[in-house]
Order: sequence, then C-alpha cells, then structure tokens
Amino acid sequence: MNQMNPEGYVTADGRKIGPVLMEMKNISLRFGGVKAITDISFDIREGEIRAIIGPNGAGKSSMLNVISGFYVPQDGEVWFRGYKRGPMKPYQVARLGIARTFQNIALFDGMSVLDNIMTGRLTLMKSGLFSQAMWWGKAEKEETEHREKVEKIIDFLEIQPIRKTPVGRLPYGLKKRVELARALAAEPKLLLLDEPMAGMNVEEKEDMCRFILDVNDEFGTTIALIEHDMGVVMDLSDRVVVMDYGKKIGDGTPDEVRSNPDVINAYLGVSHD
Amino acid sequence: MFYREAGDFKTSYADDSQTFPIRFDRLRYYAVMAVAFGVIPFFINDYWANAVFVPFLIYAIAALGLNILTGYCGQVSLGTGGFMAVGAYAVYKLMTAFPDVSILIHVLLAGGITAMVGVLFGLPSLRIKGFYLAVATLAAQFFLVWLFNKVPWFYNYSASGQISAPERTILGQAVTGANTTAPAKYLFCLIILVALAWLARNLTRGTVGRKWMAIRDMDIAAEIIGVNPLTTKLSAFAISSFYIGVAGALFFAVYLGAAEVGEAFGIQKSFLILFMIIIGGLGSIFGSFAGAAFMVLMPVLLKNLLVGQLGWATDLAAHLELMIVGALIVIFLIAEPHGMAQLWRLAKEKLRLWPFPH
Amino acid sequence: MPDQLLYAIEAGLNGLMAGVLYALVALGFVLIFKASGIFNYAQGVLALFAALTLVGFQNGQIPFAHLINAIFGTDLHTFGWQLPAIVAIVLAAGVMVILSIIIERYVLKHLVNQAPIILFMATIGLAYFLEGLGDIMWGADIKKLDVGLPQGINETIDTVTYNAFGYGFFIDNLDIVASVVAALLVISLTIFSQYSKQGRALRAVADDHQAALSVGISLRFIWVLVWSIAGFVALVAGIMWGSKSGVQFSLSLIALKALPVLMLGGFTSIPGAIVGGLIIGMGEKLFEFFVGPMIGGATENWFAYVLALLFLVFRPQGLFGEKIIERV
Amino acid sequence: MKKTMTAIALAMAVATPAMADLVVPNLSYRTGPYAPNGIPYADGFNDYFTLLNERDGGIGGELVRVPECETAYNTEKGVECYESTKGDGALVFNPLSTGITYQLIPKVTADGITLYTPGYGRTSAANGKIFEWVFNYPANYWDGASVAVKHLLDENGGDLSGKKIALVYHNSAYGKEPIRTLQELSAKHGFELVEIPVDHPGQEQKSQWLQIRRDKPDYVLMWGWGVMNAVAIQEAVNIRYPMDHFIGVWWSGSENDVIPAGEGANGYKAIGFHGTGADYPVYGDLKQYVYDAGKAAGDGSNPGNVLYSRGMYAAMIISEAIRKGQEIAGHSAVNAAEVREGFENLNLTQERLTELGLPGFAQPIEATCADHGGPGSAMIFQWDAAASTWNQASDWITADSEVLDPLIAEDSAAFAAENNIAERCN
Repeated sequence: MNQMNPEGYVTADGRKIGPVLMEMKNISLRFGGVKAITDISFDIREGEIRAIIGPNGAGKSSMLNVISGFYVPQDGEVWFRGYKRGPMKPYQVARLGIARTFQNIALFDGMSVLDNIMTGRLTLMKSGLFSQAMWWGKAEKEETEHREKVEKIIDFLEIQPIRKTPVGRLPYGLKKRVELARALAAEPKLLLLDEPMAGMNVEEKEDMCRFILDVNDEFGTTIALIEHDMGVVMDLSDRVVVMDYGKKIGDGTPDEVRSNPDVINAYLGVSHD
Repeated sequence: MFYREAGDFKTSYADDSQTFPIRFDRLRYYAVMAVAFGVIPFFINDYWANAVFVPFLIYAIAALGLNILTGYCGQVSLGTGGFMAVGAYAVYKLMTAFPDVSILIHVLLAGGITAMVGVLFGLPSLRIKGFYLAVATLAAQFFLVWLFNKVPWFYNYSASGQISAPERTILGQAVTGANTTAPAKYLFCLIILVALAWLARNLTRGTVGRKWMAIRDMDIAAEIIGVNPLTTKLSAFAISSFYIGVAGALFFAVYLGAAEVGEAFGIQKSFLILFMIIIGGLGSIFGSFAGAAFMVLMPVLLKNLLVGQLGWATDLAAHLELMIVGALIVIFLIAEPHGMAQLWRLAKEKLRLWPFPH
Repeated sequence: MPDQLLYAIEAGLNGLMAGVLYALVALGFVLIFKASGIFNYAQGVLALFAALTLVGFQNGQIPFAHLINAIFGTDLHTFGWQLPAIVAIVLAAGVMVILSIIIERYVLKHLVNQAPIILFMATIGLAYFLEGLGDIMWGADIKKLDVGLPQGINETIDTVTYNAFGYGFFIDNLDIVASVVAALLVISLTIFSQYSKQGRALRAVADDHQAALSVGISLRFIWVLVWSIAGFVALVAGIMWGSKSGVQFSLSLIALKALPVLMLGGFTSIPGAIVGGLIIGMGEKLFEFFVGPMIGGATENWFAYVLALLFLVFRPQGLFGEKIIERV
Repeated sequence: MKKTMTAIALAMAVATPAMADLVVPNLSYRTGPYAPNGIPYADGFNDYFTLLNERDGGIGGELVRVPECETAYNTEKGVECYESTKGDGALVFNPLSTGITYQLIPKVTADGITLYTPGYGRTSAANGKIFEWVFNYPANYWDGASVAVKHLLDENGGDLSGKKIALVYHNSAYGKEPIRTLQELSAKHGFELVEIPVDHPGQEQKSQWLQIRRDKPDYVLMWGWGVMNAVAIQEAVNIRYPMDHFIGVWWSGSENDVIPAGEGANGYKAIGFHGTGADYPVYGDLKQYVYDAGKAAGDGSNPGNVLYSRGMYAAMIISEAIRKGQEIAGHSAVNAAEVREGFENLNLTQERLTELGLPGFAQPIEATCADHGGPGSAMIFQWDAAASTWNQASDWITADSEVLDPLIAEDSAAFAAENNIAERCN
C-alpha cells in the first residue's frame, strides 16, 4: 500500500503527500470512570486531508481536543514533526503550529471580523508591551505587516464587505467562514476542523468544501477534520479514521473504509444522517 | 451632513487603524484638547477645580484602569478602592521618604507598586471566574484597607493614622498641599490623564488589546488559539492596577490632601468606579470619560438643583439624590446596556444621515 | 479542660450561631440566583427596607411624612397607634411582596436576557434606590426594633457548662432564637420547593429556563415568587439583626457578610449556603480568637473573604460543586 | 456635555444669593451610616442660630445665614461643601467629622478661614502656636481619655495599679486617637491597657465582647461612633458587664446609643463637656421663637438630647466668637480674619452663660494666642434608663496636662516640620 511509504505518496488526483506530520500512539482518555477514547493510534501526513468519522458519542471531538492539547490523555503519546509532545498547555500547542475551528463557533463576539482574524496571528506577533503602548517603531510596523497578511486571507475567503462588522451580527454560515479565516491566519502546519459543515445548507456546504480544498491546495496546509456528513467526507479526504464507542474500527482510504465490515456494522447498527 | 465618513478614504493600513479614522472626529478631538489645555486653566477657580474638574480627571484615570481589566479583559473587580489605597499610601511613603524627588516620579512609582500588588491579587483569576472572582477581589479590598489601617509604618506612626500630603512642586508650581492653585491642580491631573488615555488607546487597539478581548469573549477558545491566559490576565491586572494606583495617588495627594484609608478608599469607591465604566460603556475609552463625568457631575448638579434652586432640606435632597442615582442606573441599563459610549455611537450614526434620514 | 480550649469552643459555638445568620442572608442570594441568574446585591438593602417598614408599621409612622411636610407645610408624624408585632410582620411581608411585583414589572422584565454583569449592576442601582426610598419613607434616624425576642445570656447553658467545666459558656438567647428560626425557614423552604407545585416550577426554572417555559411555567410569576421569598428572608434577617443593633443604615451592610458564604458554598446551592455560613461564622470567630490578638485584631471583615478565596483557588468548584469539565 | 456644563453653570449662578449676612455653613450629615448622630447635632446648630436671628435680629445686628450642606460623613462631599460654601463668604467651618477636619486644616490655613472642632478633629490643634486657624476648645480626645482615667482614679481612691482597663474603639483615625494618651497614662498610673478594635460599621462585635467576658477588665472605655455604640452597649448588657464600669467618650454617649438596649443600659456612663436636657432657660426662648413659630430644623424630636445640646454648644461658641470679633473690629459686618480674632480672644464666663440662658451649661473658656484647646475639662454623665435622662455623675474634671502637653507639643511640632510652619505667639 503506497500510503505506508514513509516518504509519502501521490494521491489519485496527483497531489503529493509528504511524510508523517503527527502521530497518535495508543491514546486513551477517561473522564472519571467514563472511557472516552480507548487505545487509539493513527497518523496524519503532511499535505493530507485526514478525516475522523463516527457516530454520535464515538469520541471524535475528544480526539480532536487531545490533538489540540485541550485534553491531556491518561495514556499514550502524541508525536508532532518527529518529536514527542510533552505535557503542554493548549496555547503552547497553538504555538507549535496547530490551529483549529470549533463545532459550536467560538468567535470573539465583542470584536470585529478583522480583529477576530488578527487574533489568529497572535502567536506570530512579537512586539513588546512598551512599544505597543507607545505605538511607534516595531509595534506599528508589525501591525501593518500582519494586517497585509490578514487582508490576503480575507480576500481568499471572500469576506471583504464584512471586515469591520462585529462578529455577533453575522449569520451562521459567515461566522463559520470567519472562524476558518482566524485559524488560517495563524499559518498553521496542521489545521483542525471540528464539523466544519454542521448546520449548513447545501450551498454553504459546497462553499465550505471548496474553501477546504483550496486551502489544502494553495497553502499546502495539512488538514484533519471531523465530520458527520459521510458523503462530504468521502469526497474530501485522502484517508479516514473511523471511531465507534471510543475505539478505532477502521482506517484507510475512503474506498477501503467504505468496504470495511466493522464500519458498515457500526453505521448500520446506529441511525445516522 | 455634519458628520460624514463618505469620501474619507484610507490609502494605508496604518491610516485605517489610527485612533480617529474619521476626519470630523479628529477635528473635534483637537478642539476638546484646545479647550482643555488652552481655555479652562484660565477660568478655573477653586470650586470648579475641587468639586468638578479634579475629581472628574482622577476618576477618569481610575475608570480607564478598571475598564482595561473589566471592560477589555472581562475580569470583574471590586477591589478598586483597595488598589487606590495602595497608590495613595505608596505615594505618601515616597513623598515623605524622598522629598527631593519629583512628585511626578513618585506618582508613577506609586502606580508601579500598585501594579505589583494588583498582579498578586490577580493570580487567583486563573482559577476563579465570573462573580466568584468579583467577590474574591473583595478580599483585596478588605484586606488592604485593614492593612493600611493596622500597620503604623504606612502612616508614618502618626497619632491618628491619617496621612496628609506635604507640599510638592513641579517647575516651581505647587501641585500638592494647601497652596496649590486651581489651574496647577487641574493641569497636573489633566496631563497625566491625557498621557494615560493615549497609552490605553494604543494598548487596546493592538496585540495586547486583542488578547484581552479574546480572553473576555471566550477564554477557552482564546487559549486554544494561542493566548496565554496567565500572562494575559496578569498583564491586564498589572496595567489596570497601574492606572488605579496613579488615580489613588492623585486622589490623595492632589485632590483630598489628607486621607484615612477606610473612609476614602472603602468599598463604596470600588462600586462607584464600576458604575462609571458600566454607565459609560464597558470596553470603551470614551466610555470611561463619559461615565466618570456622569457620576461626578450628576450629584453636584442634583444638589445644586434641589437644595440651591428649590430650597429643599438637605436630607430630603440627599435621599432623593440616592433614589434618582439608583433609578437612573436602572433606566440606563434598561435603555442602553452598553452604556453612554453606545448611545454616542448611535447618535453619530443618526447625525451621519442628518438631515436626510432615509 | 484547659481554659484556652474552653474559650475556643465558646468562640466557635458563637461563630456557629453567627454563621446561621450569615447563611440566612446568603439564602436570599441563592434563591434569586438559582431562579433568575441574578446576583442580587440589593439583598442587604432589602433587609434594611423590610426592617424599617416593620418598625414603621409597629409605631404607626406615617410614610413619607418628612416629604409631605416639606411640600405641604404640614406637621405629620404618626398615626398614633401601636400595632402588635405579629400584625406588623405580616404587613411588612405584604409590602415585600408588593415590592417584588414592582421590581419584576419595572426592572427585571426589561432586562431579560442581559449579561449577568448588567443584571448585577441593575441590582446595585436598585439598592441605591431602595436605600433612598427607605430613608425618605421612614426617616434616617436609628429605630428600636422590638418584636419580643429574648436577648441576653442563656442562663441554662451558662450554669450547665459552669458546673461541667468550671467556665460558663456565653450563648446569646437571640442567637439561639435566630438559629431556630433560620433552621425552620430552611426546612420549610426545602419542603416548599420539593413538594409544592410552585416549588417544582421553581426548580424547573433553575434547571433550564427554556425547557421550563416550554412546559408552560410563567417565568414572571416565578420571579415575583422568588423575590417575595427573598424579601421575606430579608425581613427575618432584618428582624434578627435589627433587634440587636436597632434599625439604621448599617443594617444593609450585612450583605457583605454573606458574599464569602456564597463563594464557599456556591451561588446555586442551598446546602452550600448553610454549610458555608457555618464554616465562615466559626472560622472568623476562631481566627479572631487565635490569630487576632497577634496581628492587632479586627480581622473579621477580611478573614472570611481570604478564607473563601484560598478555598476556591484550591477547589474552584466550591463546597458541593462537581468537578468542572470544560468543553469547547 | 457642553449643554450639561451650561446647565450646571446656570444652576450654580442662580444658587448664589447676595452676600451681606454673616455666613456660618453647617456641614451636616443627615444621611449615610452616621445620620442618626448627625441629625440632632445639625438641628441644635441650626435652631440656635435661628433663635439669634428671630429674637435678637442676628449677632450685633447682622443676620446669620446658615447654609446647610450634606456631607454624609464623606470626605469628598466635604470638599465639595467646603468649596461651595467658601465662595459664599463663610466665616467658620464646623464639619463634625475628624476625617474632613484633617483635610480642611491645610485648606483653611491657606484660605484664612477659621475651623472650629469642639471635641473632635486634630487634637494637637490645641496648640495655637502652630495651628493659627484651628480651634478645638473646650476639650479634645486626649482630654477625654485623661478625664475618664481621672474619674476612675477618684473611684478607686487614687490608685489604679494592677487594674485592667479595656479600650473598645472604632478602628479608624478617630478611634485610635486616645491610644497614645492611654498608653502614657497606663505607664504613669500602673494600670494594664487592653486595646480592642471594632471595624466599621460595628454591627457585629461578638468576638470583642467574648474577649471582654474572658479577660474581665475592671473597666471598659469606649471610643465609638454610630451603630457601633448601640451594639457595644447591647453586647455589654448581654454579657452582664457592670454598666457603671463602662464609660464612653462624648461621641458614645447619646440617647441613640443607650435606648436600643432598653433597661439594661441603666447605669452606663459617658463623658460630656456640656450640659444636657431641656431645662435651661434658653429653651423657653427657643420654644417661643423657634419651635412654636414652626421654624425648627428637622422633625422637632431632638431638643434637649445630648447631640442636640452639642450642636447648640458649637453654635453658641461660634456666635460668641463672632460677637467678640465684632467688638474687636469695631464693626458688625466682620470678615473671616476678624472672626478668627474673636475666637482667639474669646472669654466665655459663667456670667455670660447665664445671660445666654445656659447657666452651668459649660466650662468658662479663656482662649489665648497659644491656647486653642481650652480648659480640657469634662464631667461624667450616667444614664437613667427608667427616666430616660442623663444624670450628672461627677463634677467637672480637668485633664492631666502634665501628660498631655508634651504629647500635643510633639504632634504639633511634627505637623509644623512637615509643613514648614514657624511658631507664632512668641
């Protein structure tokens, strides 16, 4: 199987996928007595679109939270760019180059779209308190530089007209897009998307699919996403991990997964959409 | 008509992120500054300085400080009175220990000392949130007041525990003590306020401000996108306390001249300043000014109206004043929960369209 | 037993008694917070207002006499009657219910769905207003409150402990009465909320506003109900405290005693308020007893807050809260 | 913003009436935590001046105007009141607050207006050599402490050695005032002093009184204010502390403090520097010209009580000082500086008090350039709960100047050094 080649592989549509970027080894996570994740291992390769799917309560979101450092697993190791990740605070994980969006939009409602996206670049901005207070030299220069980068993302996601609008006033679909913009602004090595299409209508879903593919294509960003919508996932992703009751029941290309009897069982055994 | 932004194009990002992006706003700002520096000092007398302007300027500094912490960073604090006391006692100790150093440096150092105390009492904010934190800051309020009342070193072992500000000068002009002229008092506070407001504006429009607001709006998401909650919250506590400490120092040294901690810096003060920022507008520099002006002017105005004009008994007037202040606060919150700053914005939007509302 | 230990026990027991009163005030906060998410700062002023009203009725004062005299040049003071305590208490409770209806109609109704901090500020505004109103209605002078509660040292306890240990414990009769009344109040409130229709509605609202609304519970009725109960609790607290110190402005400051209790016990937990009150009451008296003399005394104003603060730093979920699992 | 400014300016302009009268502002507090004490004092102060205006046509033919300003015992409002009434041509200030006094001392010195603080304020202001514009006769806090100890000496045959005296005090500048003096006196007379602070407002004092019950001090002195007094007396009753061993300073000895404790307060003692009760001849005039004429301040329930009498005392002294100032200046429309002369040369005799309808109401005062503190004498009153009256329980007792003078000299010297003030009167 060419996916097992450590140097990477070439996809059916001709994109080059690199070596392993992140590897989860035997992850287990418990809340009190409740097991959310049991002994799961998988990897994510550079340039890849990797999906995690599963029925409700399968532990997908917990898995994403483990990757983004929000939950610390009781057992197992997380390897990122060839190093084992020690115990870290979420903001430290963010600085490694992992950005994410949230299932229930987590934008900063009191700020404008522009400011929200600028927060995505916080990990990249270096000017000190003092120069900022004075607003000269480094601070002002830096602000302008980063503003230019952010404007590119705004153009890319086609949200120019709402630049100065407070986020609280936006409709749902646009909020999702702004959230994606904020994550992209961080120029992440790995982008995590938590149900990016949840609650959208068909048109919005198509838009979002396009953006995800474009991001992957244009910036070469590695993407890991959780999604409910099987159809979309199968179209989008290069490889898929399937979870059920906190366990991994399948892993491979969409085609392989589709024909996996365990996956079929799991999905037929529970009602899903 | 009078207020337009159409045709006001920006050609660079730096222009776009300036403080007053609209030309009309800029002009008005210059006009206010010209009046504040060029006109008022020539007309101000003791009454206007001591009853209106100096308290307004000092409360505006404190309100700016609390607004940074509560309005921008979302950490509700009820310890403002205690932190003002730190500023006041710090400046008193510095003034009496180093009489030859400029009072301006003492005031800034007092702010610095308050910032350190603020950080110390800000530490629990990492674990305690919302109203629990608000109540927890009351620990700072009560403990600090008790401390300054109890340890004689803070008040130089004076018989009663009162502290009094000796006379200090800047450029030969007394700015503290009884011989201070009204313009000197006013200008000293005004210059500090303008400088601090400018700094606050710069801090809140850049990276630091965005971090604060991110923590305020959704702290967990902020942490996940890379905001360090520890340094962010503590920087808000430090800078906020710096402002509040400077305000406390001026409140004691320039305005009151003598103070007793429990009376001048009690819990009432904490509430008063919280009122200012809520009525003025959380997360707004202009709101801090508007709120301070409102809370300083309104009682004076009401008193002059009820006692001076209508000739009512002072106690009736005072009780009515309480009722009116209380009712106004409630009415304000019902009418515009985002404070006077929001009213101002709405008024501007109306003006922009005037006289053609459609 | 050594004297020091006896003294400590005595201080601790008195602390427990004081704690019951703190718990009573805290209970008023908890009820309103549970049902409406409002941190009601006016709770202390409610106690003052209730006590003023009670005394006013008892002594037949004419409300707003001072204002009326000032406007019309009359010389009104009292109706010239003395009401029995129980009648006055019922009347005062009635006034608190009317006040709740007014508050709901003119304040709360307009603030639905606002941020908690805005609601909190509104209650501070309310506190100012009620403080002014109380003064203008009944006058700002100190008033003696006497509804016939016993006061002074309890002889039996004094004698019994003296015979047993050689040192008679001081327990105030008023404190004993207050504890009993507070305990009865807590029990009846619990029974009310567990077994009555309104009580179930109240708990439903506390659990989930939306769901409660969808099954036809009137939120406005519930709000009037909890504010009335809180007003009644405030009246009881006002009576207990007012009997000791007379009724005057400082009575409103008892709210400050209840805040650390809320931190410790949680804003939504009735057992938390009770246990928290007892811990705070006993803790501050024991601290004042053991540590106070070393650092100059008068520690009670801040000790409760520092205790609650330290406790929360190590256990953010409070006394009875479950461990908080954060989600995104 | 600008509109508001104009409105305020207008309100203030109209609020300022013509300035022809003698202006004696009454910085009172009828609201806030100390209102129960502020109300009767302000009433007494106002009523006395109303009497002078109604009966005598003012002082020396000049009407007295008493603009009242509400401070709520709050220093900031005190500043506003000072500044607003100063512009009115105020001759003398009497803020009835130690906090406001401290704040006003430098201001009145700079502005040249007399500050009169009978029985409160900054004790060392008794030293006229340093404090030119401040007067605090007839007695100050330290006098009070010394008088209390002298009274106890009298009761114990002149020997207090081995006795234990507890001081229950308001934990503020005011309450801490007597501590230094009592420490000196304890060294001199050999009694043990136990200091027990009570924090504002003093609603809750269980710990303090449990401590007193355990320690069993022979006497308890109290420096309280507001609700603290009433609670302390109630707690003392509760622990069955002998009330005649419990002595309050003059600010802890009003009807407000003892009445809430009912019968139990019987026998409680308080220091006083003036008489009390409505039996003085002046009350006949007050009734005729003020009360019955419907011109009484407040609701008319206070005449004759302790704090009302104290307000009246302050008004009486101020009016006598103005009279003296008029005499020295040779004209009746005196200014602030001439009133200060009147204060400094005040010679209040028993004969004059009798003329005023207040025989034996106070001690004679003979002020000098150096002595702004007066005789420093006071007497002990005892509460009779059944009759609801304060009865005189001692003769006038004069403070121990041997102990106090050095303390006053030390404290005023410190103030002089801090503010570069040279001694006068040499």
